[in-house]
Amino acid sequence: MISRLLETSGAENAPTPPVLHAEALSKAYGPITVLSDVTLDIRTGEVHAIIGENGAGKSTLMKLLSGHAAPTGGTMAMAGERIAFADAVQAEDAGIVLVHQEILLAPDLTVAQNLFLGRELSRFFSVDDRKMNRRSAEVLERVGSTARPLSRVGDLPLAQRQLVQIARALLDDRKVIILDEPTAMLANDEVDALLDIVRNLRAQGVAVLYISHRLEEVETLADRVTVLRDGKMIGTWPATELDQRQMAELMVGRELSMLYPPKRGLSAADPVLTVNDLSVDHGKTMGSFTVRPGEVLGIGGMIGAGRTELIEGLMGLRPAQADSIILNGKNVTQPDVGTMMSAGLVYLTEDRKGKGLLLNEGLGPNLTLQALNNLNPNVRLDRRKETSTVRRAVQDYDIRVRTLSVEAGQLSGGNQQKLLLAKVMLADPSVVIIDEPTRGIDIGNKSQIYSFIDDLVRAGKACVVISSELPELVGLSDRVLVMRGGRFVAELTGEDITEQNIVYAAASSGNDTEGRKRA
Amino acid sequence: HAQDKEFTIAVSIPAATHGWTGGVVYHAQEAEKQLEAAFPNIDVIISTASSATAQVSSLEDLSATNDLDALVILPFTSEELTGPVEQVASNGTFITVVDRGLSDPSIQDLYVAGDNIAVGANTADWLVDKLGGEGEIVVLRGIPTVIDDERIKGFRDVIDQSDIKILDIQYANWNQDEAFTLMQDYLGKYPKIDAVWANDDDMLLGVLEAVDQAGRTDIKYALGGNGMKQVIEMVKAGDERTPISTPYAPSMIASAMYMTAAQFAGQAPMRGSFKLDAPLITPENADQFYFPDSPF
Amino acid sequence: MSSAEIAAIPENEGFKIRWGDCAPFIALALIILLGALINSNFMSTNNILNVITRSAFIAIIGVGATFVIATGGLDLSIGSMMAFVVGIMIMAMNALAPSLGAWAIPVGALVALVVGSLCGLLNGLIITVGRIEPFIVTLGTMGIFRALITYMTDGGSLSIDRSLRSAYRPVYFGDFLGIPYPVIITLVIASLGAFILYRTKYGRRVTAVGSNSDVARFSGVHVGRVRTMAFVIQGFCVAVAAICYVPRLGAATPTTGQLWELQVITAVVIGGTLLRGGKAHIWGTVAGALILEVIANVMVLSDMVSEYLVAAVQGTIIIIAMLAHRFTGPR
Amino acid sequence: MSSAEIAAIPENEGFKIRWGDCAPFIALALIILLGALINSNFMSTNNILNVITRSAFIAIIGVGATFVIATGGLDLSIGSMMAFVVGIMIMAMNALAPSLGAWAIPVGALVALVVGSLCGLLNGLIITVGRIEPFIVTLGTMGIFRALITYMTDGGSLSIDRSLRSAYRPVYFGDFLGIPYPVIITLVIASLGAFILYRTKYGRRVTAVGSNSDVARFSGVHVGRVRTMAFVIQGFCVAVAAICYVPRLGAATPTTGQLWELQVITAVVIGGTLLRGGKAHIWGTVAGALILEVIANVMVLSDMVSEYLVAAVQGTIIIIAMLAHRFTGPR
Ligand SMILES: Nc1ncnc2c1ncn2[C@@H]1O[C@H](COP(=O)(O)OP(=O)(O)OP(=O)(O)O)[C@@H](O)[C@H]1O
Ligand SMILES: Nc1ncnc2c1ncn2[C@@H]1O[C@H](COP(=O)(O)OP(=O)(O)OP(=O)(O)O)[C@@H](O)[C@H]1O
Ligand SMILES: [Mg+2]
Ligand SMILES: [Mg+2]
Repeated sequence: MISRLLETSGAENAPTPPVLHAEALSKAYGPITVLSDVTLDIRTGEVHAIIGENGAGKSTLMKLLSGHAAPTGGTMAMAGERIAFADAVQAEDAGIVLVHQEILLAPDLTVAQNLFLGRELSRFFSVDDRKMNRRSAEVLERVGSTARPLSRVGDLPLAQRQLVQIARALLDDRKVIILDEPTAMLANDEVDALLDIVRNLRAQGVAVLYISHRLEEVETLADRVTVLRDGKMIGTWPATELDQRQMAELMVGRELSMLYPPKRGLSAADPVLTVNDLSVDHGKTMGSFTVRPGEVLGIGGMIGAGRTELIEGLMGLRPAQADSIILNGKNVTQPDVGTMMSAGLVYLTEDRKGKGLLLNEGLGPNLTLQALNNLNPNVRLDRRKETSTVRRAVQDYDIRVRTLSVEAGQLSGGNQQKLLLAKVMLADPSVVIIDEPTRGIDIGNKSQIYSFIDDLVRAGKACVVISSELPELVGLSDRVLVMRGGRFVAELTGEDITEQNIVYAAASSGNDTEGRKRA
Repeated sequence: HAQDKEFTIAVSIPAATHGWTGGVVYHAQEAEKQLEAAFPNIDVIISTASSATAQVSSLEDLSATNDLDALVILPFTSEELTGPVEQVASNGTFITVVDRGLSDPSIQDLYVAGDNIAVGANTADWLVDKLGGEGEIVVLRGIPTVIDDERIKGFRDVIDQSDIKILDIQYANWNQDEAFTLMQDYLGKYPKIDAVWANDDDMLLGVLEAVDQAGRTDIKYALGGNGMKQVIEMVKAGDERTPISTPYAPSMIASAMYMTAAQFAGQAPMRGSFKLDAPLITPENADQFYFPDSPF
Repeated sequence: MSSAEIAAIPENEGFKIRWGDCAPFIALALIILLGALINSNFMSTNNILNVITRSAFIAIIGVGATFVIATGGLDLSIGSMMAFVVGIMIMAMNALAPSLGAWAIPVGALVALVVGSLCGLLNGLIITVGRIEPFIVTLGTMGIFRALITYMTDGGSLSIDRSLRSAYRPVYFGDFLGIPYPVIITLVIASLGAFILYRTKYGRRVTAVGSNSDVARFSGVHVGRVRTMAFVIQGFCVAVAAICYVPRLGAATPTTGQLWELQVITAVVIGGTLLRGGKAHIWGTVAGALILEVIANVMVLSDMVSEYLVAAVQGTIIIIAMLAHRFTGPR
Repeated sequence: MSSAEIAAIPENEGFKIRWGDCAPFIALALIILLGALINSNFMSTNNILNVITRSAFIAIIGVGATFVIATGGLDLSIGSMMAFVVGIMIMAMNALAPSLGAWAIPVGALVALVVGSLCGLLNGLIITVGRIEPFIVTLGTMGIFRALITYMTDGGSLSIDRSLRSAYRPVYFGDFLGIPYPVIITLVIASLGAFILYRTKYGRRVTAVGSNSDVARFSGVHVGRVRTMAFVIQGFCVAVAAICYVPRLGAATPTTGQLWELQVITAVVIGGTLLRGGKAHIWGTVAGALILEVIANVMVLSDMVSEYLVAAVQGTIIIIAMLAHRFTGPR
């Protein structure tokens, strides 16, 4: 099957001249080559998807094309003329803009200030804030963001920051817009809005390079698809020739098994965690729920529904107060992160860069930070154990590294996510709360993470999954709670767990009494 | 002057940042206690300042908020304080200047002068005499200020007349530690040193420690200045290496305060200049310069 | 989220921010209240004018320091630089006085502005081109400037020509409609600083660089240039302070401006600017300078604490002011 | 990925990293070379021993400062704190001497260690509980400690009892197998510091807090506790330095330890620790302390510069050393 596809690769004829052409591009960091010999055509008015496993080199390729990094080999040409960008600014001047996979905004500035950073509008000697705010509001509305021009970016939820980044790319007219996993942090509504924008851009003759691990998006949106594997180019196909399964198999180079493990059914065991009237941030978010061993509890809701907030409160990471939280028999009213963790509850944050990983540290210190006490009974660090732990984690979680001495910040996005998962699991918890478990994870590794969760739960532990990806929520959960406006509004079990039911509960404007319903 | 009238005397002095200024603060506070006890109608306000700028500020504060009858001031520097003191004097305040003169002497009513040039010169005279007009010496300076500058000038002018060679001269900021360190380095650098002059007794203590530790016997004299308690004890005990010191008594502030208060206590008005000499303190006269209770 | 909800948020948010910005002014008001309670003379026009005039130096230098700190830098050399600029200016004026008469003053002031800006440029270039921690570089130049002024004064002092004294005096002691000139100069410098910081492209980039220099770089901001420029502004402000300083004390000594760097940085931080960069409050800095000066004034006026303990009380008041700041401010 | 492949993943390409860590030592070597060229006396055993022994204070306090700075803090109060601890220790020893004799020394030292740690705790608690910038808090406590020692010495000096001097002297001037005690103490403290920083759980948390306090918090680290503890370690180190300091001159004065904070921070930064936190080099700090002391020594030994300009040359050398550092180090 794969071999048949490979034969057809590159067989199509070029209808329009390429706006951007890359010839045999390579990139090496020191002795390590992460991208070699990639040749690519990008044409006006097309959506060109780039897919590949975590660490395949997609982001690296995009950085080369947009001047954020310099290639160590190969050439680029725009409209037939050879070019080389000294920095991202030159690329932007040439009409190529990259929306990073990671959030790159100045947290202390406002949304409008970020949007216009480096190209502020001015009247006489003074910046024209009124005009910039107005144009910001327009472009924010266009990308479907509810953020306001005057909000401080550091105060925005991640999804809104992602939309601001996208808005920044759309502010001026561009020839090539590169979107690196733009939808990883977005929920369905925003994704739909974004896809419309991309289609619009295509209609205007803009070339869009689009990276996503959500293959259904690629299938519905892309005109052509390029597949990377291990830093090498596998080929480019018209999107019509590939279905999702074929894409996945081209990416991983082998046949894929079932994505979701079979469900376990409702657990009848006594709850391991019971939360009674937890109130976070002085009542902004409130909820009561129970978690039983042997179940996966999904929490659904639109972005900004307050799921993250509630759980951060439960962990003692935000000001919170509860009637009672009973965890493994231990009763807490004022949660505190140390207590919760030692009682067997861990939380994997959605903000892996800001709150999850020490980007300048190596794998070992990152991996063991949370479980230091478990791994080292004495004050002294057991470094040998740490090394073996790292090796085991790299193997168990399939973290793709070429040397064990890399810093966490140098890992590809998906591999960072896997490292983070390995880190929280190291504490040997009895209840794991995972916020957006597969954000930025490729399709091959997704099933691995799902089966991992399944193993965990079958071993008698419990797992709470917060996810904005509905298929994931449906495919994984034994029970789903839906949140809206900081309150639980519905509980779904068994056959009732469907995408429609979740969306309905999350979006319908039910009355308040239902909103406070005990889940 | 009427006995029932209230008088305010402001005293502006440097903050206690090292030994000598510490002594000044001590003596000023003692004098304040005694004056206020002796003359209930006199109110003494002491204000310390850590820099010339701060001293100008405190002058402004004192004269803006009090009706000052007299000001006793030990100026940080001459030039910088002249204008501000003149300002105070223009309100009819009686001005007593201590230690350093102002650039314009007509401003002051009373001047109790220390003589920093004499401190340096007298020490140098003694040294030239003892060394027989020749030899090699090292010098430690204080913080770059007028006091330091004058002492060094007085010293140098005399030494330059003789065949004594100043091997080295560096700042040690009137600080014991820095003097210790600097002296260690001098000792390492010069295999033979006949005498060392630290222009302040605080520094001398650090110097002596360094010399003792190195076990150097070539150093015939190690001298300081200011008349610090510990050093006067050494002089009294007839120490061979430190047989003299020079007084630069911080108690001059107290004398100035008493003389100023006398204006208002109905005694004879005192005006003019009182120059405190800098005679050598020798084992014979050391007792007059010894104040066991002073911190300095 | 319904549009009604969204509309409801901005007011609340804005209010919070404004409240936080007010903190240094509230602290200032509290300390003034304290002063008025301790000594009735405190509120006399004369005293108030003195204190405000005096705080001009720290406030003016603080405006520059706000720029440097907002870019994530730090300048420890300001006190020594100020002494050095004062020295150069006095030397220039004295040299020019015979030929130019009173015109030596404006020319000397111009020299000071140029020299100050160049000193700042030096700091900025070593830091950005050499890519060394600002702390180390400015500690080094602090030593250098201090040594130069010691050398220029021969360890003693360097005073301005008597013939220029009376013509120059009003720059510190004079007033316009009752407002002392240094206060007017402070207001002008602070307004200019606020305009540059909040209303120009350059100002935007200053906070962007301090907030996240990578982001700024990717956005086409010349990070090095922005940083260097902030140091030049700092140098310029130091020179302006020097121009106001000379008529007051009339001389430069090796101790001129000593430890001002600590006072200036304290004023900036009390004013609400973050030491890590990315956030700047020019008017907060001015309030911070006033707070420091008022505390010192209250110390002089109150006769309650032993001379030895003045520094302790000052330190305590500053910490308490910051605590108050924290509890009135947001977060 | 097969397990065979994983086993084949190289452990590190650490050559580069080790090279960067070497930078302060290379700078030290260069400056020593310079010293040897300038003056033949420089390499005499006596001079070398003097210099190394003197650097003990900055090195010992620097070990503590490395912890504080690694957590992203800063302590400006160390110089004053040291003077305060010295004062308390001398008072304690003098009070105990009549009853305990020479035993007053160890007991007094113990008092010093407790007082030093408590001073650090005070700093740490104000910073973490009050959530105020360390810069401001420690500037405040700097004033407080300095005022207290001035008060304790009455502005003069506070000397240790004559009866204790000779028994205590060897702690600074004595040696063991030719190695002066302060050097041995420095080595012990630095080794202990390195052990805690690199080999214990607490050390891990220190760097984690400094490199991203949110990540540390989300990983269950008690950020406040870690920060406070770093200040306590700093206080403890200050006390150790105080214990070595007293036998040298036998007295505390209001100038004891003045401006040491700048020297200590410089030593730490020259040693390769980042001021913004997250990276710490204990042995680099020790090298940094040596560099500072050697530069000062070379200045005195060389006859080339005017006494006025010593500070300028020192500043320049430090900047050049950092530049060298930058060009030998990575990135
Ligand atoms: N600065 C760097 N230094 C060393 N290696 C790097 C650096 N940046 C990226 N890499 C390596 O390059 C490889 C490709 O990374 P890249 O981010 O391009 O992957 P990706 O395809 O975008 O993956 P993902 O889907 O997880 O985002 C990874 O193995 C990564 O560790
Ligand atoms: N556009 C917005 N502007 C300002 N605040 C917002 C916005 N959207 C959400 N919030 C705030 O964020 C909080 C909830 O964010 P949170 O990240 O917890 O939601 P979530 O349901 O976990 O969404 P996500 O899927 O992003 O994790 C809410 O309290 C809301 O006030
Ligand atoms: Mg990527
Ligand atoms: Mg969330």
